[in-house]
Amino acid sequence: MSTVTVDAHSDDHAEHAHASGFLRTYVFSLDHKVIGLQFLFSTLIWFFIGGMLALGIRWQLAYPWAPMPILGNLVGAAEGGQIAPENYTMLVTMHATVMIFFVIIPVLAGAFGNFLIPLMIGADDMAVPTLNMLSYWFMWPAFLLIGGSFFVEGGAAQGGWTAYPPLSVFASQGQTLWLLGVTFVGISSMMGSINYMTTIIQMRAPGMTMFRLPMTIWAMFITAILQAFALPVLTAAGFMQVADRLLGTGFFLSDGATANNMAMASGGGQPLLWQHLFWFYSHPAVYIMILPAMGMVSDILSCFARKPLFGYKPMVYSISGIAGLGFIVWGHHMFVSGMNPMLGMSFMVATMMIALPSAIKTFNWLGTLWGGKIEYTTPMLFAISFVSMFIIGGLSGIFMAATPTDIFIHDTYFIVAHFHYVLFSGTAMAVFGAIYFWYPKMFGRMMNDSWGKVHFFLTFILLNCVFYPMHILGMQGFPRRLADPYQYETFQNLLPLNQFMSVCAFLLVGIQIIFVINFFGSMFFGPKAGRNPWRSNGLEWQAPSPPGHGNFDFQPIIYRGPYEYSSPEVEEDYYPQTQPPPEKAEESSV
Amino acid sequence: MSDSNNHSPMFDYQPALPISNGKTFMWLFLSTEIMFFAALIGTYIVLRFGALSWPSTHDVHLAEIWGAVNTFVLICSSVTVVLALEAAKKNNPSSAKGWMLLTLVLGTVFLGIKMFEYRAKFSHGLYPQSPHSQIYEKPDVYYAQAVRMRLLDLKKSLLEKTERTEAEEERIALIDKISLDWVEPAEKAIRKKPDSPEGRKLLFMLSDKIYPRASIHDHRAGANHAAAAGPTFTLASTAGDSASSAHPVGLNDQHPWLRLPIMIPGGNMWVSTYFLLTGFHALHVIVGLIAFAILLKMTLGPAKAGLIENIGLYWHFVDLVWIFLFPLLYLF
Amino acid sequence: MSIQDEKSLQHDDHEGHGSTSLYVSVFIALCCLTSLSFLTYFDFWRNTVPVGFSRAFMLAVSCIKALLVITFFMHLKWEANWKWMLTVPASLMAIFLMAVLVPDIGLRMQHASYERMIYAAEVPADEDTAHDTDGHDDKAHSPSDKAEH
Amino acid sequence: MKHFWTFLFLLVPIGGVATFMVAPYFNIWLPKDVSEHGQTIDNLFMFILYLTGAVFIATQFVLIYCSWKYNGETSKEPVSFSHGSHALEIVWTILPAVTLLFIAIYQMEAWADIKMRPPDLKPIVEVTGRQFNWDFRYPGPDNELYTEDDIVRTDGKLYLPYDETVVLRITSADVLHSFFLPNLRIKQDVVPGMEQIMWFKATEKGEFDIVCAELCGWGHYKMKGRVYFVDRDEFEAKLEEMRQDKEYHASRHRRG
Ligand code: HEA
Ligand code: HEA
Ligand code: CUA
Ligand SMILES: [Cu+2]
Repeated sequence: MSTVTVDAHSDDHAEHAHASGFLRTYVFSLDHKVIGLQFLFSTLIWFFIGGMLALGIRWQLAYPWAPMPILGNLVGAAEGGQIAPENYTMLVTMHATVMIFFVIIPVLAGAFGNFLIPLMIGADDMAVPTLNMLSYWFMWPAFLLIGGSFFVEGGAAQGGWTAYPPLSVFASQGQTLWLLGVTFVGISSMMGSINYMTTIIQMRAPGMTMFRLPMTIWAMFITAILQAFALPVLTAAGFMQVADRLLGTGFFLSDGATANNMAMASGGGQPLLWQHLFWFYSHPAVYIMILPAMGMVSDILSCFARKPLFGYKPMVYSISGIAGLGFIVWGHHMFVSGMNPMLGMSFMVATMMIALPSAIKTFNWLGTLWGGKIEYTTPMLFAISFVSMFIIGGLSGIFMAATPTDIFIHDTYFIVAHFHYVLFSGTAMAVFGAIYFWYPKMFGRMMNDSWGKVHFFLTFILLNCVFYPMHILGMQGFPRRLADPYQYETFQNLLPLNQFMSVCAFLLVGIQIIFVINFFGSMFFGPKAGRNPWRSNGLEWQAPSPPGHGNFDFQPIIYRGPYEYSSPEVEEDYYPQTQPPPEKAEESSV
Repeated sequence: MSDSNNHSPMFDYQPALPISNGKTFMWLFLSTEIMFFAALIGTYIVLRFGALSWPSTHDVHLAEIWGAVNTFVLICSSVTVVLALEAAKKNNPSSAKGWMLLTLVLGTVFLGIKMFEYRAKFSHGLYPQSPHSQIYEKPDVYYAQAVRMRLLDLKKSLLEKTERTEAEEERIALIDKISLDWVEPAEKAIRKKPDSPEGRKLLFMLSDKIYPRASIHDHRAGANHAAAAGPTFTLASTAGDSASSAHPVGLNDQHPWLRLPIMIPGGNMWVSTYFLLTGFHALHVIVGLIAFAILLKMTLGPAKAGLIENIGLYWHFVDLVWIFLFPLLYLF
Repeated sequence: MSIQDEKSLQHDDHEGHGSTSLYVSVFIALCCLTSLSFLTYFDFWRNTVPVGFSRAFMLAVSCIKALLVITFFMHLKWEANWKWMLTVPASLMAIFLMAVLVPDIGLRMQHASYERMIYAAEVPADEDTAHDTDGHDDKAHSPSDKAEH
Repeated sequence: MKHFWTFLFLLVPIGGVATFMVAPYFNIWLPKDVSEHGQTIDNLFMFILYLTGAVFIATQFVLIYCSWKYNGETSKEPVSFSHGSHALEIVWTILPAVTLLFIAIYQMEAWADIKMRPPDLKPIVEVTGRQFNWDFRYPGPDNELYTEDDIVRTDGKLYLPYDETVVLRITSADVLHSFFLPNLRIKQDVVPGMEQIMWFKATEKGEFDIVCAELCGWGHYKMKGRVYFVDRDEFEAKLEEMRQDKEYHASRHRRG
């Protein structure tokens, strides 16, 4: 490959080697590992903020209109700590925005994607490091815009994270900032995803064929494709909404639109247009938010079951299937939106079919556990719980995919239950697991396993207490995004259950302190990890912990797939990808 | 985006594609661009062909000729980029530079024409919505009112002058005449009996007098104009359209200084989509021009061929988008 | 393995695909196709050719032009099979997106509410039977509200 | 406690099923259904609930079995070194595929009935969502909407005859809302600029909530209404009463 890049600057290398300045090393670093960690820290901080916003929501649902202690001031409630109705919608909107655009997407693609891709394929860095760095720094305008929008007049966006016009077109200034912020996140993800694709296509170590890639990399690859094709549509739609708000165009306003009893002269468009364009991105986006987690879970499961991943190729095909089908199901969010019922029917069939690749993945995970020798480390516990929880979240998706039932459960807490099960109990738990798993590689030290288990135990119990009851709330028709649902006689009996859930939610956020202490404490006091503390096969574990500049201190050459645990060919129960087969062992020494 | 960003690799790799990273990157980027413009163009298509009414190019001062010229200019620039690449490959930096410069110039010409076209729109008050927009979608009381206010404004500023020329006196006379003959009867009729057919007809005639271009398109089946118009009323524009291609002339054309509000059914949606599509295309052109300017600073030998090729790919894509925008916006 | 790749790379780079004369002929073809758009200037064309056909024709011309640019200027003619991987899915998806927008947005006037219809700017008929109760269009236009101030 | 984690994961299916078992005793369940098509939806819901419930229990128990049987601390068996099984893959592709296709086809009829086969009736009322109220316009004696004798009510109370199919015309005056009748299993977003119809047949008398189920601004939470299902006679009488009620008499204008 070195012959391809004919014009590599000769001074480039020197610059890398003498990267001594603090700014160059830690802030505007071109090193994918540093960029990955920057993403990780930023997203953890936003995770905390998103959690606080969730507590605001839960407080209002448990004790409607009661002044909120302490938090009230933090989450921008009115005087006296009471949450005004418009602030409630703001909380909901910003909670979802922060969680999705600032936590889940950047932590998966940004943090783990950046950190792991070059390490796992045997590259020294990304294909275009400069753009990689920019992809992190383009998050900052978004952080500032959306963080700042809390302080503008009228507060942050209040149109729901789906920002449906016409409401969002008439909304206060915060909505413009929201749109711009999301656009910046989009630009950042774009740069990242094209970079990942190029890197994975072109920069794999010799011997690392596509079908020897770890599932994590496959998932990141497919995710990048999803992002690359879906995001531009959201960006275009976002610009159109900005134009509707600022320039008086009428893409999403119908003729004769009125707002706040004022007429709008612009019009001619159609509110449903936004929904189509938005979900064209945001449905693939939900898979962007789960595929990398699935990939990482596959790696962790196989490693601690000490057993090859069951059905590697079907797994790969099913991820690709999810990606392909993911583009033709977006209409399932719009079954009752006024969409043409014929379209609804075809989207329903496609949605049903998308459960199929997920089913294949689920069964293969179970097959991986079957007949293994399971080590219950913290990452493994999170990974198993991912499988268990994803099944719940996925199965509730079937109810909604069935169009007639969706008429009833659309926009109720059944939906809220569904996506928290896939997003929080699924992805976020997988992210916790991945942090415990790759922490030694990131920082060269182990996290405390016992405290990790305590953290897992409490999180697991509490999250089920918070989110499982939402199913039956939804069954009763309890609507989403309602500041005071107890206005309706029908829902008054649900208050005690909501209070229980809220208490659990508060505890859930509270006990995360265990994780925070473990995370930061282990950086300084954790036991030193060797290169391969988990006795794992992955290529990344053959590099030093933490890997230095250029990642590997040897030329990686790959002999097999990443899941050859307990192979009869070797003594140990693992068989690293770089270890030459026995007969060749003499020729090369690692 | 370009090879120059690449660092020197430390290891051997096994690339899947027989092309450089830069080119892979560019092609992937272009496929995302396809989706971006698909969203924009798709929006335009569905909004336009679902609209009840849509202005014809003449309604909105869109001249096909400029679109065609711009198409030609972009095609030329595509050729010059290709030739620059060939020259660079053959190690002929000065000729490559020449072609590149020509490309830059052509791109600038494109933008110049685009600017000229935009100016023409703006000078007729074709903006999206308020505050500058002069577009009204239908002639109603508010339209008449807006015409009256504009006339009053014009008159006031003319009267403020202490010394008026002959021409200015004539202008005042014209303003008075319009007010008396057209605006007032319409407003009176509609006030006397809100929404009476007579009043609405007078309003319609007022708008037709000012800007007789609100032509009817055949896809406007629901509106059923012709039938409703009957023998008592013929749109100047329909009359003009079928007989000859000569543009019907209204007050605004005869006296450009009037700049009276104009009635264009579907006009707001037209400006929205027109500026959206051409605006984003123009942005892409500008990015391309910046890239060319940067290239021009380098020695364009074979070492830079990869870079030129990648930027060329981008430029061809911009050209491609225009190839589709031209018929969609100008010829349909 | 990498040796082999390098070979193919070099092969790719040195293959002299396309010559100046080819590019010039493509250019001339493109110009000819562009000039077809002037057909709309002729009364004959406008009066005899149905709009639908005219549109299809113009779009077909564009597609041919696009194909010419893609195959020759963007060198796709000489590229390996990856060209399909990188271009076809995106194009298919783009078309699919547009197609799905048609029933809801393209045909939105089939469910048009009254507010929509009063925007049609109809020429008033002599007897207005359809809308004899639709009094107030006052929500229809706000710029005029502003003009008052 | 070598099997501590197995017991923890065992809590999932137990708790999961138990929640759905005890919920009815706390009166948390599908609300009372008073519509004809609602029964179809409820049946479908319960069908999917049982089906997914079975899948849920089965998969969880496989998971639990593995976590117990193949616990590294206790398991003496050697690891089975296997990369997968072709036959199994095919089985667990086809089985869910068939199940899913079955669900998909099974419900098409219901969807078509609810959304695609409008009865040939004139709208009995027009519902308009506006921030933050539901307005109702009855056609009055001449059975035509938008005529002088229309009855417009803005008090959020909707009267409808029960035991007959009624057609509603629904639209919005400003932003999106969603006309949600939990007890009738009816939900339809109302879109400005778009007129839609929906139809249903109530099977019981009584009064029920009308909920706005689409975020429509700060007052979204209080945008509620009531629907009253009464006899046909009572309905006529009520209409007459409303018509006499000058305060609520139709303004001549369409959008008040
Ligand atoms: C990570 C995110 C994620 C994932 C993976 C999914 C996965 C799925 N989702 Fe979900 N979804 C969301 C995030 C996600 N979703 C979000 C955020 C929303 C709400 C947005 C908003 O409105 O704010 C939403 C909303 C949503 C709706 C719209 C509801 C509404 O608003 O009315 C629908 C409707 O069809 C749906 C369906 C599905 C389906 C069928 C799957 C499938 O992919 C699930 C497949 C998995 C399984 C089925 C389980 C495993 C399989 C087996 C054990 C095999 C056997 C199973 C059978 C035979 C049934 N989702
Ligand atoms: C990834 C996505 C994600 C996550 C993780 C969460 C997490 C949570 N969500 Fe959220 N939620 C959404 C996505 C998410 N949510 C979306 C998309 C919506 C829909 C919005 C809409 O309708 O528009 C929604 C809506 C929503 C509602 C519905 C509101 C309504 O409709 O009225 C509720 C109500 O209970 C809720 C609650 C919670 C709770 C209690 C949590 C808890 O699980 C939160 C727990 C938080 C933590 C555990 C964080 C702890 C902090 C750390 C671990 C950081 C450590 C820090 C350092 C190391 C520095 N959410
Ligand atoms: Cu109306 Cu919510
Ligand atoms: Cu979805």
